[in-house]
Amino acid sequence: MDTSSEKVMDLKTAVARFVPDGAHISIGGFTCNRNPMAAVYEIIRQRKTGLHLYAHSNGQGVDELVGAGCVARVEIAYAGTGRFAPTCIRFRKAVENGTIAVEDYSNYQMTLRFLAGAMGVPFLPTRSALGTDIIRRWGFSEALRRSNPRLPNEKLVVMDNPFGGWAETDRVVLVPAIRPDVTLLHVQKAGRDGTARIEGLTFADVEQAKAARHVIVTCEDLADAGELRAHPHLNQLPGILLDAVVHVPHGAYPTACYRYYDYDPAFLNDYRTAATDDERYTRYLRDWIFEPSDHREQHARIPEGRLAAIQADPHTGYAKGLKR
Amino acid sequence: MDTSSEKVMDLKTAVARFVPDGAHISIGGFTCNRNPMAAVYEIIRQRKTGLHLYAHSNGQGVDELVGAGCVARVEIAYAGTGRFAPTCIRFRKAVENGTIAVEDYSNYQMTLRFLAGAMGVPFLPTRSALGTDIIRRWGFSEALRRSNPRLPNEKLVVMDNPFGGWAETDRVVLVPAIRPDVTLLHVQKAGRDGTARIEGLTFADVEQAKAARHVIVTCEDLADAGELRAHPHLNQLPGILLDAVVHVPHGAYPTACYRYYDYDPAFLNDYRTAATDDERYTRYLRDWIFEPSDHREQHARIPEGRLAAIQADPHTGYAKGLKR
Amino acid sequence: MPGYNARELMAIAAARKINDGEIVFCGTGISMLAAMAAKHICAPNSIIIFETGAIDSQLEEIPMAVGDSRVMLGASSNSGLADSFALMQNRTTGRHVVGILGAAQIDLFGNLNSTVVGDYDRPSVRFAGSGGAADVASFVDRTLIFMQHERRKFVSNVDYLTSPGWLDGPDGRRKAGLPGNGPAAVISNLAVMGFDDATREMFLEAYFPGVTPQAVLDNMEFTVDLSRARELEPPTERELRILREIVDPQRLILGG
Amino acid sequence: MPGYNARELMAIAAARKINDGEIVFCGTGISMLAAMAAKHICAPNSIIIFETGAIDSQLEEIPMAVGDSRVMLGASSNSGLADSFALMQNRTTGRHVVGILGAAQIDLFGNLNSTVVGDYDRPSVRFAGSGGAADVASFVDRTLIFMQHERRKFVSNVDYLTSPGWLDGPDGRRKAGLPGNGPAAVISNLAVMGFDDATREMFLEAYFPGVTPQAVLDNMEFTVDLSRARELEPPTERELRILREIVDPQRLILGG
Repeated sequence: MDTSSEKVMDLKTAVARFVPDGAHISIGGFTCNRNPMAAVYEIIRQRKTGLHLYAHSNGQGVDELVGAGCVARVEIAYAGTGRFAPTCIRFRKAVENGTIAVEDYSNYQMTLRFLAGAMGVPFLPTRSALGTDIIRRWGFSEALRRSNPRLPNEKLVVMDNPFGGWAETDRVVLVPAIRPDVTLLHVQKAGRDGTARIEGLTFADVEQAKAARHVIVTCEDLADAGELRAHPHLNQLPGILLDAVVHVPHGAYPTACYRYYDYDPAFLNDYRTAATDDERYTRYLRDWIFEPSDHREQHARIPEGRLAAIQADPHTGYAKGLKR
Repeated sequence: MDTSSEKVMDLKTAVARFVPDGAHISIGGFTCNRNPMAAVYEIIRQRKTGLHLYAHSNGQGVDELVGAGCVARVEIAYAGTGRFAPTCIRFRKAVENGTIAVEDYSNYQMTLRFLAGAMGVPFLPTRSALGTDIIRRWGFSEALRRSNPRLPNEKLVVMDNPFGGWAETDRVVLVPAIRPDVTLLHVQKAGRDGTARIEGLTFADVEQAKAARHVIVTCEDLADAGELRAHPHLNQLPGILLDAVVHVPHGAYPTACYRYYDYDPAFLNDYRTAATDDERYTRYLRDWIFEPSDHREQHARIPEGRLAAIQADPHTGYAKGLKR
Repeated sequence: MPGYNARELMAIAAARKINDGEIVFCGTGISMLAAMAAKHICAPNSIIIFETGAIDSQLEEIPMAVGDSRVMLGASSNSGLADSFALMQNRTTGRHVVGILGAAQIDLFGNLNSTVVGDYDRPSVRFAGSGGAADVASFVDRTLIFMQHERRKFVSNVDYLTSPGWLDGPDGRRKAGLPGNGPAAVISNLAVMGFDDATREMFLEAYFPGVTPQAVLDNMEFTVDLSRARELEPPTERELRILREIVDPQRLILGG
Repeated sequence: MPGYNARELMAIAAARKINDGEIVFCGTGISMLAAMAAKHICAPNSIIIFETGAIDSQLEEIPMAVGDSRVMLGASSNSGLADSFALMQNRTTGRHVVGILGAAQIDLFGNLNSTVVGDYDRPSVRFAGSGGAADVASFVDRTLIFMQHERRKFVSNVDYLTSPGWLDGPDGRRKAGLPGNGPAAVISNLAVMGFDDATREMFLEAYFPGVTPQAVLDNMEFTVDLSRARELEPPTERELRILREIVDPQRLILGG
């Protein structure tokens, strides 16, 4: 958080300042929608390593961070990008090769963990996954948990209802709070003061931002704060929560941004092809991420007509009839 | 809840159907803002008794329900209407005369209790009020709690953090979920299908509605569902949650409705005067609530010019320069 | 070979099992086809919800993922994951939800694995993981499961129990502290399987036209009761037209 | 008698104690005057929040209650109670919040009663109750308390402990499991009181012009250390102009 009224900076500065090696981070969006991809690519470009990543179903951004070798550990519910990658390919390789440590939760459990962090409580209760291996099996060893103060000692705690059978409930599972060092989001509109507005589904972006010590937001439109403050109930994040506002049009590409553009099926299909082969993936990283010095240079490499094809229709918020 | 697509009915029917004597109810709004007053007056007109009322700081509506003798028990954080009644007068009389039973919580605790009901969990944790009489003193006796299956056995439960010192927390207090039989709200816009949109602060309306078995919503505008569904992220309540939609312009009067009208200071000052004297209050109930057969007849009794004076200014959402 | 493929039949078989007025929790792929088809076939007042927070979506195009912007269209409300799962965990609303799920492995009691094949600590195959599946399977009163009917998928013991079915039998969920019920049915590319009210064990309810009960058994590691098995009614012209012309005209899920 | 009344001096004394960059939690009445005045006097980058969910409100007219639509004007975001209290309980943001509270009774350690006078089960006087006061007093790192300076209000033992101050002394909050700190100061119509860093007991920090330290003691049930007491600097012309012309020109709170 930051109570000052001027948060605008460039992406290089924001990532360099708030995403050190080994940072505990979370990214917004869901599968192929509103991932903060420009920020993800900048993290990769700055060759960050040893990141601890918290995800529910954050999809494409997760696979690219893992694929580029930035991630040491991930706590996650779902690593997929819908039909484009039922299981994220670089994530799958990394787990099968044992190059990253994984802890499995469910989507609601991860959402509640961010919410607990946002609320400032150590845990929240749910009835999700009682009787399953999500509770029985730990991906992080007890030794790792006890040696690392950034991890709770228990993955989950099952507890009898202290209010007897109140609310027809005998037992709950408590999920531990998450406090990321930084959460990175891409939103439709933000003001210089940090006031941020998301249109359409918010996924768990709001909980992820409020749980974090620092928040970096990239936005399609750098809006006038006065315009955003004329309808404060449409703003999900008050300015004080943000540390950095970065104006990055198409900052979610190749994932979608509701009412602005759709996901790019051609890119995501090409990505799948590249991801299945290590050599091709190395070329992909070089050509698409490392060679371009920034978002602008990177997007200059998008083939002619691609962005026009995914332009959102104003009524539906997506590209109607897009070839998928 | 109700999955049908036609929820519109009149207020008499809605209250008769969903608010039986002895019902556990909650009302929306906060102090002098967006209380569902038309619904409150209809409950009084139908002479409901023995109600169990859940409130955070629901203000004017609480005092009128208590004053009319509809309420047997109240679980509440704050009974006041701002400067118009730092302590609600009929509430104060009822407590001092022992005619209602009261259980005290804090505003956040009551909010979390509604949220727990909405989430379908038996409790939620917080650090609020540790070490205070809110935790030590019970308004409802253990005998009452054990004899009434609609009440949890414990007012609150203090527990050590099962995740050790995780999130710098040694101890939390668990607040029990609330499941009202019915929650009554007044909102700016609702559709026939039950889709409801609140403008401005939502207070705890959304949690209160989602916690309840039934929901009655009165609205300023009966909007076209298609218009509301064109921007679904602006709708706080999906249609399936509502059982009744009632079109009641000025349904929050004498409390405020953001962007529609302000609270009526003249009414609230007269109310204070009436409330301080039992005879005057009896006349107030007769003239303002019992004699008029419905909301329309009641509002025909509002002195000339009053509604014009509190008309909201479109920019600020309240009546600028209102004589208060 | 009749004039329809297995996917079409699976989608229609599942759609027929959706009751009018139900709240249908949708995953990706074929489950969306079933939910969309049901609205036209047998459940005009059913409502489609997604874990991403879209409630009562009016789908015009097939979403490629539950995070696809297409799920937002014409919804009664769009919020986020927290609200969507709360609606399912909440017993007032959750009781009316039917969840449609899929998995890599399923056992006799309908427990699902969508996490790993092999040892969890060093898996031979890693899948996407639970996503919202474990949540839905824990909370709601009815689930329908889509499966590819292969021996390595209908297993005696799942390698990892991601989403709870009936766990170890009739009393399993209560003992574990779970609300709601386990699966109501499994729809595969060969058959429809139910779960016995008393034992909660899977049984063969109906085999697809042209498939024998024995062929169903041959593709499972465990055996199921065949005594109640009948042949599934083939899709009607109307059902097929709805599926092909209204639900997935681009054949994005139905395939070529 | 100088050209200002006690309320004006109280509002200004409190405003002077708000640090630049702080998040100011506001109740009704005089606490709003202090928060609004501070923005013009000493804390231009302070931010006003309300428990009702308004964050960084740009107040143009004095709200009569924290639920007044006036608190919504020009805010960075307007949501609800859940978000507002979470912001205070969350240690990253809560650490920057200064809460301004009032009460019917206060004790030596700054514990507050806003619930009842007499026995809780059959009170002689019933007040509104905690509202958000117990929450704020539990969560935030600094609180400022407004009190009317009367013997029956500065009591040896509060009849009901609604909002935690320093509880029973230096270690009280930690033992109870509370984050944050107890009150930083009490501002009455006679004086400003601080709390000793070691003992957490109230002491007289400054008495209002024209008031003697003994007069302060005469209006309390308990005694406080006077050794650090000085006379409060009277309000400046500028402070008074801000309060009267910008903050409360209608004198809704300042009175006639």
